[in-house]
Amino acid sequence: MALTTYVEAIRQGIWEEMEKDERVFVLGEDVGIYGGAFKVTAGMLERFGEWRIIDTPISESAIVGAAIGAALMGMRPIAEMQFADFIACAFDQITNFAAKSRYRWGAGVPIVIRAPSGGGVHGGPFHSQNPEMYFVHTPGLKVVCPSTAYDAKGLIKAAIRDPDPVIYFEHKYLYRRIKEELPSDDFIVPIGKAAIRRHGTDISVITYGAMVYTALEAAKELEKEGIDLEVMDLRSLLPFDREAVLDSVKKTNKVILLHEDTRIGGFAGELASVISEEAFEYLDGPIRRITAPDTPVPYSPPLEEFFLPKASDVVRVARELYAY
Amino acid sequence: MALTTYVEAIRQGIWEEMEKDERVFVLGEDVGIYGGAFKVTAGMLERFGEWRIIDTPISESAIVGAAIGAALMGMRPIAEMQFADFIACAFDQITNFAAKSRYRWGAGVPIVIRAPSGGGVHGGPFHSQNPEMYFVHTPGLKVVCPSTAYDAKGLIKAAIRDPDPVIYFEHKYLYRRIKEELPSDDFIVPIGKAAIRRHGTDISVITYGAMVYTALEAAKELEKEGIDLEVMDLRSLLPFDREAVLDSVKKTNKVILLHEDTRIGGFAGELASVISEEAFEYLDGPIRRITAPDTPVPYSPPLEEFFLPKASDVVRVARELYAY
Amino acid sequence: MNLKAVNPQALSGGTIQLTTPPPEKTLHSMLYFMKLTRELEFRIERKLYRQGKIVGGVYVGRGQEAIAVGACIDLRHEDVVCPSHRDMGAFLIRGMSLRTIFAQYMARKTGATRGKDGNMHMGDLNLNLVPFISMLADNIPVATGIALSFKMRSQDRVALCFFGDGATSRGDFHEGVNMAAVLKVPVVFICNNNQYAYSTPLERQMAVANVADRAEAYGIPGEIVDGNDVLAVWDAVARAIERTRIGHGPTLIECKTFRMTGHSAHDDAGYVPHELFELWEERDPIKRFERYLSERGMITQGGIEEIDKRINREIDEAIQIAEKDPFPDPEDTLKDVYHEG
Amino acid sequence: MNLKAVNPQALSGGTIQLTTPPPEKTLHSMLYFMKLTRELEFRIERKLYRQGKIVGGVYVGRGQEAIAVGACIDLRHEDVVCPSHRDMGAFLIRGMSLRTIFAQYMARKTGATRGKDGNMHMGDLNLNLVPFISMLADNIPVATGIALSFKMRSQDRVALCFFGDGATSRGDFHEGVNMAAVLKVPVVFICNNNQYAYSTPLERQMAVANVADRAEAYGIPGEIVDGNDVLAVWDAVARAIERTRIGHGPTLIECKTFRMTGHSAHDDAGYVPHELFELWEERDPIKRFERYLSERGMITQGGIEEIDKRINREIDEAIQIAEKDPFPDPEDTLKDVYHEG
Ligand SMILES: Cc1ncc(C[n+]2csc(CCOP(=O)(O)OP(=O)(O)O)c2C)c(N)n1
Ligand SMILES: Cc1ncc(C[n+]2csc(CCOP(=O)(O)OP(=O)(O)O)c2C)c(N)n1
Ligand SMILES: [Mg+2]
Ligand SMILES: [Mg+2]
Repeated sequence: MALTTYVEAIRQGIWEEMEKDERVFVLGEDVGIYGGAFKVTAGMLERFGEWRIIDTPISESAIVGAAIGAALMGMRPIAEMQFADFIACAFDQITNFAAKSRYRWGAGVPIVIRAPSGGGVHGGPFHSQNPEMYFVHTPGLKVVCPSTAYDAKGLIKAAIRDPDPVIYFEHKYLYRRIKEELPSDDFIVPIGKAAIRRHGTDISVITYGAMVYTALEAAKELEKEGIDLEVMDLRSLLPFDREAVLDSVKKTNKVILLHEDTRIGGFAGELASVISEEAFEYLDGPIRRITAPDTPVPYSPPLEEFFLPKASDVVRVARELYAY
Repeated sequence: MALTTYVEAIRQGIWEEMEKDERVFVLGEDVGIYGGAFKVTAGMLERFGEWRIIDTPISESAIVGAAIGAALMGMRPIAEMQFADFIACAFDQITNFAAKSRYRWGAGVPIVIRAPSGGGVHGGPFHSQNPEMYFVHTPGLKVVCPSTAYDAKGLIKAAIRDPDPVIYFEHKYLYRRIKEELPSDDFIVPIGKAAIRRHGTDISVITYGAMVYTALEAAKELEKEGIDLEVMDLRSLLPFDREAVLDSVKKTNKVILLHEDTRIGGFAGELASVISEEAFEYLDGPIRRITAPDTPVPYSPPLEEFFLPKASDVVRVARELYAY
Repeated sequence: MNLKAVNPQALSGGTIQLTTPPPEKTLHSMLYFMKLTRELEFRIERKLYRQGKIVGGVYVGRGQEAIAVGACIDLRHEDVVCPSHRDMGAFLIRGMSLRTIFAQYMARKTGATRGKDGNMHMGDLNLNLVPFISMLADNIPVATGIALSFKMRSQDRVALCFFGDGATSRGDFHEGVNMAAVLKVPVVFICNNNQYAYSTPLERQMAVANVADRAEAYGIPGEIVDGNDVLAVWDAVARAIERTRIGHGPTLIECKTFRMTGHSAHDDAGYVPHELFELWEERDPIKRFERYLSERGMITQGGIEEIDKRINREIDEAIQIAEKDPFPDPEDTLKDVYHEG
Repeated sequence: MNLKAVNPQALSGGTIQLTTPPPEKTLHSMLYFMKLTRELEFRIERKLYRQGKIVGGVYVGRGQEAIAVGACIDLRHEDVVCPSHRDMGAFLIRGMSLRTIFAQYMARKTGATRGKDGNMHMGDLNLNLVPFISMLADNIPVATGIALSFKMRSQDRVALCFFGDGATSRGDFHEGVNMAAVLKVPVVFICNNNQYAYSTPLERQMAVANVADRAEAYGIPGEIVDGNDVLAVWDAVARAIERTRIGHGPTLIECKTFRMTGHSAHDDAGYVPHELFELWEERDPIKRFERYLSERGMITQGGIEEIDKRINREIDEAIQIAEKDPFPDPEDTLKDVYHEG
């Protein structure tokens, strides 16, 4: 069977939901005739017409605002940010209107905001951001970060069907690098469930997005030395799979928290808090974070290389922790 | 000598810096003829004229953008958000333009953004927010949260003189409730330095903003039972006083992290991570968080009362931790 | 302060002559809702607030009642209204009950937001009433999206979106109106230009004389009406709705009016030249409309008094009930952040 | 696709007759900088990029060279320029060296951002050149603030701010231009209307025919010029600067032009009707200006060739140096997030 790339998996997921549910539509910049900057909506204009694949002006705030309005009227909009970085321009509508609507007056806002995020492509400070924490810190939103083609498809479908606003971070670096065979039936990946990508007994590495592969690479390396990593892919950050995290930590008693996002106020902090609160007695060593440093994402290859967490960082920290 | 309120302390700080430095000016909505929604700039229009106290249209993004432009030309702008909640409308300019400017091309952006924040005044979801973490998670910014009149004055002055963009969260609940005698000389409170508000030996409560008083109230209560809290007021969140936090934890070996902001992705997570990483061996119990729940700030008094962390919460958790 | 720009004499001057005025029943409804708005807000601002029974701030639309009433009175149920903070008439006409409104202002569980949100942030999907949030102009792109959903489903529905002059300075005004114009969706934008945004007079908000001038930038019609003339508002909105129903896209209607209060209950409006209040008092929309009706023999002094009595009775009853309504349970704080399946 | 709206024949048609054209020296400078822009971008897009030497995306302004050059050529040193992503001429005229620019595109330590940021995000306070960020239109409020700082200090300086047609849909365009108009600060807004924003044609961006129509909403003059005529641009900008220097506030100048490439180096512009490229090729700003100069005896074919030679030499040299320039040190990643005292 054919292999499906991560980016194609997103496209398939949207396509299938649009076929099944007339309420689903897409709006954003260059999503129509161009098929989206990353071709996620390629071919959809022809299939679904210009009122379901809507090219908008360059107005991120109005794209999200309009999605909210349509959602309140029973539609299921998917709003595309051309790059996740530009989600900053829609921050107010997302965090104040969409996130708080159900709480205020009982009216849910079932929108999906797709945001191509992440570094590794020499995009510089404005085409490489990982803005997930701004939304993870906003009650009322859901936040997902798929790392595999299967999850990319299953989570976009789950997000579209979800009754609440979901921010869907798709990692640009994975778009065409990750492929797998996908089942042909209609499947979803439930929001809020983690996946263990490698079972291990010595140290839990809890991560998400492109860093899953960094962790796996490190695990392979460490295997040779007899250090057995467990690699957990959170998949969803809000809500996140508390139980899976705690189970893993209780099993391995040592934990590395890994993300591509910057450190201060990153998701690792949240995890560290939860683990310390609820599994303190199980810990046999400090909770260690591996993250990007607290800088914008630099552009030049040697800088970006330095910026992004690497398998060698995981290897180094795992060794230290193993020896603790 | 006369007592100075928290709000008056801010006003004095701005006034003094404006007297001393012609580059300092204020822009925002209703800051001129009206003297600001909370009267922080009262009387300044008369003293400094309409080109140093500038009433702007309702354009938060342009207020910050204009402040950035003026700062690049050597000015020292103070931009007022009428309520901290509306800072969401300027999020892009703050996090993308101001925060990253020095990194990108070496041009610092010495602006201060004042943001009246916090609950307890029945303002509801859009007049009570604590948006500090959105900015703490943005490298290139500084974030301060004074809790006393002395700090309010000292930190606004430090912020104005700082070469980098500073988000200054002033807690509305404290405006007129907090008073103290202030020295008459020119003083600043350095950004990045915590203060111990109560020395204690049993448990460190690390907090900031209005919650400092909640912690102190709890400490008084617990004193009667022989539980001796140390109360640390961080004052600055970015950068925060890592050393002071670790010193306190190493002394007491038990820690409560307290904030008015919501839980997931709140500052307590960051602190928990740092403490676990760097003082793990000193911990005699789990790191406990006391925060608002993960909801918008509700409006009705019984709801808001439920939402805000209370001294009784601190008392309860401290007792548990003491007994651990 | 440019007095000329806000001189009400520069407006249409008295009530306009309509080719086909609305039926008498509608005229009576208009009077009722304008008076109901006035008395309701009077009770909130001058009675309950001063008695300490209102929770949070209070913003009223005294002197501006004709706008929401003229705009909403003839809407169909399936049309959608997105009001702002001086449009109480919109809530009333849509069917929000007095008890719900009082309960809302007193932060009770029976209020429109069950105590979750404050004052005019009231909405109800069953009433096709979408509440605004505090961030001014945020409701504009949302209204555009509401109208977009009508167009994409070929539904014969329109959206009405309200905001103030100050809100038009926000980026979301621009993005929302522009997108609506480009997509030609069925929405009518109604600006109450009450000459002030908090303490900021119009000329510090924009360098054009009329908010309607902004319409030029979007390729949509901009119309100026006397916002203190309920029939002028009614007429302009009716025409704009007609236009948009048949696919011609949005209109921006500017209703010239004046805020006959401070910005909120705690603001004495010391920055407003006193003569402006006097000037505009003469053009009070309710008194003018009463005159219009009585000159045409459509209402008597007795009829007016009867309406007042009815309104007072309805309000008294609603307050009585609302005052006994319970506050929400503290644990409600945790509810409804997400769908509870 | 509305061909009429973008038909270059509808523009001024040939070069305009100026009452006082710039001195010959300036004219030669204009030609030099337009040609330098063209060749520089050619090298980046068609040579270095294809050789894999450029890091990240590439956006060029082929066919649009007259705009930045006409607008910036006569600026004083103390004036400030805020360019956008198709204004290479602005960087060159301000004094950014070729070597710095090539180093920037090859992500070297000697680039304008020392490898921290990419492509045209170049700035230098010593050159009074403030770089834009990717978020379109964000530079507009910033330019307003720059101009505000001039006004509040009574400095005789102006700011020039550049952006595309698509950027005018963003809220920051509205907020920034409106604030500049209200405060009457010395800034000139220059829109390159190249008819497209990425794949989005103008009529999906706005429901007005001209970007200049947007000026009406702010009470400032809006002027349409033939953006492929460097003298027309020069003339309009000179007048706007004059106006703003004496306190009359901002102007919005729309330069009608066409993007003679895809959006970026990886876009083949398949969505652009081919005839449009042909139409606009005829109005190539460089060829037209060469014609203008030679018709007036101000330049010979030999003179043109000499300029080309000089440009090629300068560029070759700069590339040679830049290619040998070092990449930044990895540890530089951590520097300059904050002031390092
Ligand atoms: C984005 C934003 N900024 C500031 C405020 C604070 N604020 C509330 S009402 C108001 C004035 C609004 O003026 P206008 O739009 O003219 O409406 P009016 O009150 O005059 O009806 C301001 C500044 C806000 N609610 N939202
Ligand atoms: C806020 C924002 N949204 C989207 C983008 C992605 N983007 C980059 S350039 C571009 C098109 C810009 O069009 P225009 O303003 O007309 O400038 P042009 O490229 O035509 O010169 C888009 C959509 C961006 N950079 N910023
Ligand atoms: Mg107003
Ligand atoms: Mg363009």
